[in-house]
Amino acid sequence: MDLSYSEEQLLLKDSVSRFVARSYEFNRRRDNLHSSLGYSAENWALFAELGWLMIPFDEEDGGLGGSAVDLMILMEEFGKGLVVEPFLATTVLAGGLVAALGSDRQKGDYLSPVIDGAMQLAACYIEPDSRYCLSRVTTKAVRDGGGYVISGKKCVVLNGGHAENYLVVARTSGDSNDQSGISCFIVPNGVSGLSVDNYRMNDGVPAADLVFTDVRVPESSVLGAIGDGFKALESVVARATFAACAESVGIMDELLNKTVEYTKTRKQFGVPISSFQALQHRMVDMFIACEQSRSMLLMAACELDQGSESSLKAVSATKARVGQAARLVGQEAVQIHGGIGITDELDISHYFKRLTSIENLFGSVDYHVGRYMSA
Amino acid sequence: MDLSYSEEQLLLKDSVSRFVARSYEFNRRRDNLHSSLGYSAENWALFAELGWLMIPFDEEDGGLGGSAVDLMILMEEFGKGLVVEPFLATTVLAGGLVAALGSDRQKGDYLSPVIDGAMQLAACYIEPDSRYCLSRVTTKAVRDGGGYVISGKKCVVLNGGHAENYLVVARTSGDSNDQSGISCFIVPNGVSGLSVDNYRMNDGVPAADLVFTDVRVPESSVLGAIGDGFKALESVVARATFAACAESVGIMDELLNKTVEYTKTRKQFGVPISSFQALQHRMVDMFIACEQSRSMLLMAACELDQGSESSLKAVSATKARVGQAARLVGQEAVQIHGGIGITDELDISHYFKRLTSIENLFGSVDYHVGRYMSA
Amino acid sequence: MNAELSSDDLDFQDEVRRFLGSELPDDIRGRVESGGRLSKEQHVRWQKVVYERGWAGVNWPRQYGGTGWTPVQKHIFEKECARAYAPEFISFGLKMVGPVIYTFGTDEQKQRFLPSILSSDTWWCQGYSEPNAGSDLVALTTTAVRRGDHYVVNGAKTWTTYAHRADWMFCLVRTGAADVKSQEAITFLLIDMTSPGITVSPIITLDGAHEVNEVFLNDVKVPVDNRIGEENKGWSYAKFLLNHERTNIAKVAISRQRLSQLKSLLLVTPDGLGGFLSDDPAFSRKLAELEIELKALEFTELRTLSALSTGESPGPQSSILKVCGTEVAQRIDELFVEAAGMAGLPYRPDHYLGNAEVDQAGCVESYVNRTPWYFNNRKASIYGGSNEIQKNIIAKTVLGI
Amino acid sequence: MNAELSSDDLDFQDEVRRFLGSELPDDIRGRVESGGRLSKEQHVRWQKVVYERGWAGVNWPRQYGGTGWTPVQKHIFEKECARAYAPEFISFGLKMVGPVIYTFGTDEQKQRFLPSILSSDTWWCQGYSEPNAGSDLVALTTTAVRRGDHYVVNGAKTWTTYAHRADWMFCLVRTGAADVKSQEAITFLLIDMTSPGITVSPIITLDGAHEVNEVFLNDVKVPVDNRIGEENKGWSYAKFLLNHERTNIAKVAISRQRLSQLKSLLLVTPDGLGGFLSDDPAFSRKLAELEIELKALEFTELRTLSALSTGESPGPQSSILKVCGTEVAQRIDELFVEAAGMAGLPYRPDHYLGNAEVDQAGCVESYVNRTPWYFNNRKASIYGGSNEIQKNIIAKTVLGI
Repeated sequence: MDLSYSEEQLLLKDSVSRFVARSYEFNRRRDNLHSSLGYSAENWALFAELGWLMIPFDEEDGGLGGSAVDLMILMEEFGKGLVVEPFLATTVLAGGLVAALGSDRQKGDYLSPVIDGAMQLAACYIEPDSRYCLSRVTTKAVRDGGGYVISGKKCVVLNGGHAENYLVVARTSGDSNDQSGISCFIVPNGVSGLSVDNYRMNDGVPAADLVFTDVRVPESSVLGAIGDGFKALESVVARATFAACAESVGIMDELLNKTVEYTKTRKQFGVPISSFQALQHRMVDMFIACEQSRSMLLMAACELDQGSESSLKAVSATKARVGQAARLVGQEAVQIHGGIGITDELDISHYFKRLTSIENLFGSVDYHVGRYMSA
Repeated sequence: MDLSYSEEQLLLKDSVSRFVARSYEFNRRRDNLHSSLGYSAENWALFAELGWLMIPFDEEDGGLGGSAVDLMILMEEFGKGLVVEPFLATTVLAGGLVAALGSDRQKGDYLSPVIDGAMQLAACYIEPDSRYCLSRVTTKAVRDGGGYVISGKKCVVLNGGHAENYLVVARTSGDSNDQSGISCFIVPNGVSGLSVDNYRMNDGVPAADLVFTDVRVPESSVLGAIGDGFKALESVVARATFAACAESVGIMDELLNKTVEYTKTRKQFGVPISSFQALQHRMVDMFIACEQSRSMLLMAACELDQGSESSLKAVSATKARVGQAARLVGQEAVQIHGGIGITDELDISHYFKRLTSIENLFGSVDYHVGRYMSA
Repeated sequence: MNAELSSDDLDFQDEVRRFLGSELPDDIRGRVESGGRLSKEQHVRWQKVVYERGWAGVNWPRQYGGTGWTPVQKHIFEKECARAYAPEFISFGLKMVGPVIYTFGTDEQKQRFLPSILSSDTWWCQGYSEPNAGSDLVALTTTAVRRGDHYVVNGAKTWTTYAHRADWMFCLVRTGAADVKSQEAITFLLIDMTSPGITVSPIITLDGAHEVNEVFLNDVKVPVDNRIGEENKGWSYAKFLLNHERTNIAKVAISRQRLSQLKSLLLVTPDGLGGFLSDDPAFSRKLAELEIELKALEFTELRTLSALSTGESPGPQSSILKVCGTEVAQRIDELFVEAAGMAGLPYRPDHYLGNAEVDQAGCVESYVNRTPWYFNNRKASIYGGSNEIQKNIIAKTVLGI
Repeated sequence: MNAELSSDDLDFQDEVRRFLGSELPDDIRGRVESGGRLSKEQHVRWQKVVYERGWAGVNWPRQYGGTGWTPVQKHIFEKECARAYAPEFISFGLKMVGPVIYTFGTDEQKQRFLPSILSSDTWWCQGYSEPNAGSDLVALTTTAVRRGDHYVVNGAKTWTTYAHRADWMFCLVRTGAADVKSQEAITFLLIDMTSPGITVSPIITLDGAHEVNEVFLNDVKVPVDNRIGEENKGWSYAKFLLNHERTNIAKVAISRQRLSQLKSLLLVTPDGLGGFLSDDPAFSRKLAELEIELKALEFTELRTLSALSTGESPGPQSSILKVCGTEVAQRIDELFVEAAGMAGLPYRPDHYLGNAEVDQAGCVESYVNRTPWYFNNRKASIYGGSNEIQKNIIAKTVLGI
């Protein structure tokens, strides 16, 4: 048993942390986020150059064969900086699907450029009535001649606006909630019959709703075996969920630190508000929430890296606990800051909004407690 | 709309309050509780003399036709004094069943002496596997010649040791959970085939478990129509539940007051602990819990007195909210008192234990939220 | 003791319902129902409708054009307005400066200011908070120096809601020696927002809305006639105002309406399993517990109301209305966001801030404004005396600590 | 990073399991499982069994008869003991005064006291708290005045656990000027409980148990040889003791065992509808959330353990172990009481305090001791530095406030 980081992991942590310190000054982040792309292409190129985009992938696919712990380190530091580059969308989710299901040729076409930083992808698996259920797929892909015809709606597609290709989850057989009969297709952006409604999420990050109307794709766009995509989807989304938890933990640490510092300088009634015991105890509760979340994260990382049967259950337990912590830490950080905490001008509200997004992203506390119970 | 007490109600409140101040000095209460009877026969006679035992009953039954508000006032003041006389058991529960189901003759035999303070009763309706479900009755009463033969187990019978007669709920037809087929019998203490295991509850109040082995009772012992007792039972238990909530509210007020006073005199680090803001805010939370509970109580009282359809739902909502408050107020009172709060010597722990009993008595928070949802 | 309405009150309730049924414009009702933000024009239009009916001065005495309603009638009116998705009145004129003016103002001030507050022709804002005095109101440093028949005001106010929409500001200023940090040197002034030297600078909140502002006052001349009451006595008028309005601070009526709206919404919110969220036992239980808490709060409010109706003092329970009211409201916000699920992620400013219809390809449309609302309403436990300050006050005044 | 046990550790785990499987007496196991209280004889008997195996000094260095185990081995041992329903060791000798003696004591003191602590032939109690110094330990007023080769001790101690069972007491006394309320005038003495002038007066706790006492010291003569270290330096030894034991303060192993016991119990607890409480979705959800919290706590403990294993400092997360450990344990107590339902109402002192079997005509018997346990364990957040004090400390030392 050893819960410490390796030398390499400490170097990675340090490297990401230095990037954030150097390139994520708050106004610069804001400008990048408000650009039409929604992030900095320069940063993305740097990620590729530093090898961060290789981390989650196997060495035989051109990756670094990084562990869940490595992913956690990266995402936690990204969280601290509120990094907006679409690492979760392109690399973990969509890239994860290609890595899990793709043929060598498909990996060459779609994974290598992702690793090089040359291609953006987006995974389309959420539907208007699917809530958090991954097997609830009503978008249909019907065999037609040498290819498939896809029809249906996908919503809250992260990075959905600028992705060059979509990983589209569609039903090729079975009833709406069946786990079998779910297939995955690669669909290029701009294909005929596809309409894309771009918007920003509440945290400012771009996403899109997509409508597929008789979109024709060739046989070669099928990723993996027809009807057999569910397990891969589930496993990729679990890893993305874990990554999002790590991002949350980074955010919470930052909120706690900023709140503690603020109370030391902010004066009311002639004294720093850090001297009020009620606030002290509440900040201790925030600290506890942060540390218990981090412990869950380490637990899930160990389970994932061990490839254990119960890793899905571990991820659900983690998402549930982190979600509870996020609610507490986010709200308390805002409340203790007072008025300034709810302004757009200060970073606090942006951390709070991102935490809130992640609370619902990949499933709420209730949903994951339920999954934990049934797993 | 008028949520104030009438003149008469203010007089009643004052009268009970003066009784508690006069006769419920802590050590005197302890002696009475530790006596073999478990309460003071003298106090009970006084209750009768002051007419308090008449309050819940109709004027035609020899009562005062008191309202739910009157009952609330009485129980709340009883709560403040931790009164141990079996008012809830004999008067509200068992007396309530006789009043609801009894013939004139039965009322003459069993209700009049209760009102006079001359007879103690106990209601037997809880079974080992019934948890809080009133229709879960497996104790059987089988017709045999001119009477019935009763067999089964009843547990946590309040006042079960000293009652002269038991009101026994038994099944005369139907399956274990049917609401129909439930009947009520009057069974004298000491009858052949009845064994009584006396004990104290955690709050010190006497109760008993009863085993009925082929206990023969005559036809005349049937209370109300055979198979038709459920509605009366449900309604009587609802009123007792409401009464217990009122007792809890009285207890909580007392705990809050005692805790606030304690913090003003107890010094740590050279200052009264009331000066610690974290404790101040927690005592405010206790105050909020007390006031919100009182509001629920008034709401339920109004619904009961209005005879509204939704009064069972109102009582469940009240029991749920009061139960949450009781947990908070009881634990915080103990915690803020520190070591002294968990000694047998100080009254705080006795209030806490009684509150805890009431939390489970007549159904937990979970149970009543469930009933509220389904009602 | 009873919680029923008298037949007179029931008649009044019918009258209010009929009025709301026929007079509340659809676009305004729709905005409130959707959780989007209203334009100033919509606020004004609605208040004018109510004003025409003679009901704008809900809490005002008849002699100043108010309704003269009993506490129960006010309660009914507010309950019915919420039920009908009528917007709340902006409080700065009607609930705040209005009562100060008719209680402490001169006859000239009453005639000059009160009618246009009722008719909504004049909008007011509140100049209390300052950048370095948040919860600690008394620490204000904006100064007013007397120069003949004027004061010259210098300083800055912040968190000034609707300063950018307001015609006038009621304002606390320091008139005593600059270094005296006491309540004794504060004066209550009414300031024309078009006065030279006033700059309003927007503060955008986390939901993207422009609601609050900084207001800079640079050598602003304010006629002495615009002073309420005596110089240096302003704190007592401000305190009157803080203590004046005990009804409806818990916002029970609005919370009830929002909770019932949420319950309806759950019936059409897919649970991802082919059913609806209303079938989810865990969610239903949270909702039930919240509904019970709201019921408790309603009766805590009614207890206060009942006392006021019979001329009694409102009792210690009234001290918890603000804290509990905001906690319940914010809990409802949370459940909206939880219920929304993925539908709570998109931000649609055209719909939330503007008036645009949104056709979300995805998800249940009715959730579109709920997350920004949740964000915005975090203010409820911060503004107007934070919940921490409320608890300090309860500890002191009620528990006697 | 990995959370798996090494093969050596797995072997050790097997060894501990075999030992517990064969050596833990049934009556003792049964007492622990039922939640009843153990007699002194049972405690002593069990510790002697472990002592014979050489394992009583779990945390002690080998040179003093300890195990010399690694942090992971200690963790495994504690986990397996809890799993097997072995009783916890009484900590006053083994975990408290023992380490103080082998760290600061003279050779003579080590030889005199350590062996009988390990063998459980001598029982110790802790004389720290005083009637007027609860959380504020430094405010103690018990005095020791030097008279030749003796101190004469006067004062009173309270909350002294097992004083009535103890042979010796380690005690903080004031040796400086009576009016000096500082840490500089405190001395650490070992006092023979049979000394003339000592009176032990029981304090009965709310569950009816006799666990704590008041100890009055009236001109008690204590040889100077029984002083640990230097005069007036006692506070530093006491602080060492408070900071010494970082493992197992969260009591994760016991909480885990109790939670698993509760889960088993639910399978046979009637729900009143003909089924069992294990089918109840609301209860199951609370249980699941608690199980997750416990898992988090376990890893917070393991993080500390992992750091200690590699000789690093334990990290800020170790500061929360006590608070979170007691919160989880008390939450489990609550769920036991809730699960018990009506079966949680009867009090059976013969069974809880004594050894009697109870045949409850009603209800599930396994719940009989759970409510007294719940009551008793409210102490967990009060004793040994209340959770409020813990939070003050975390705020100061970790958050730097």
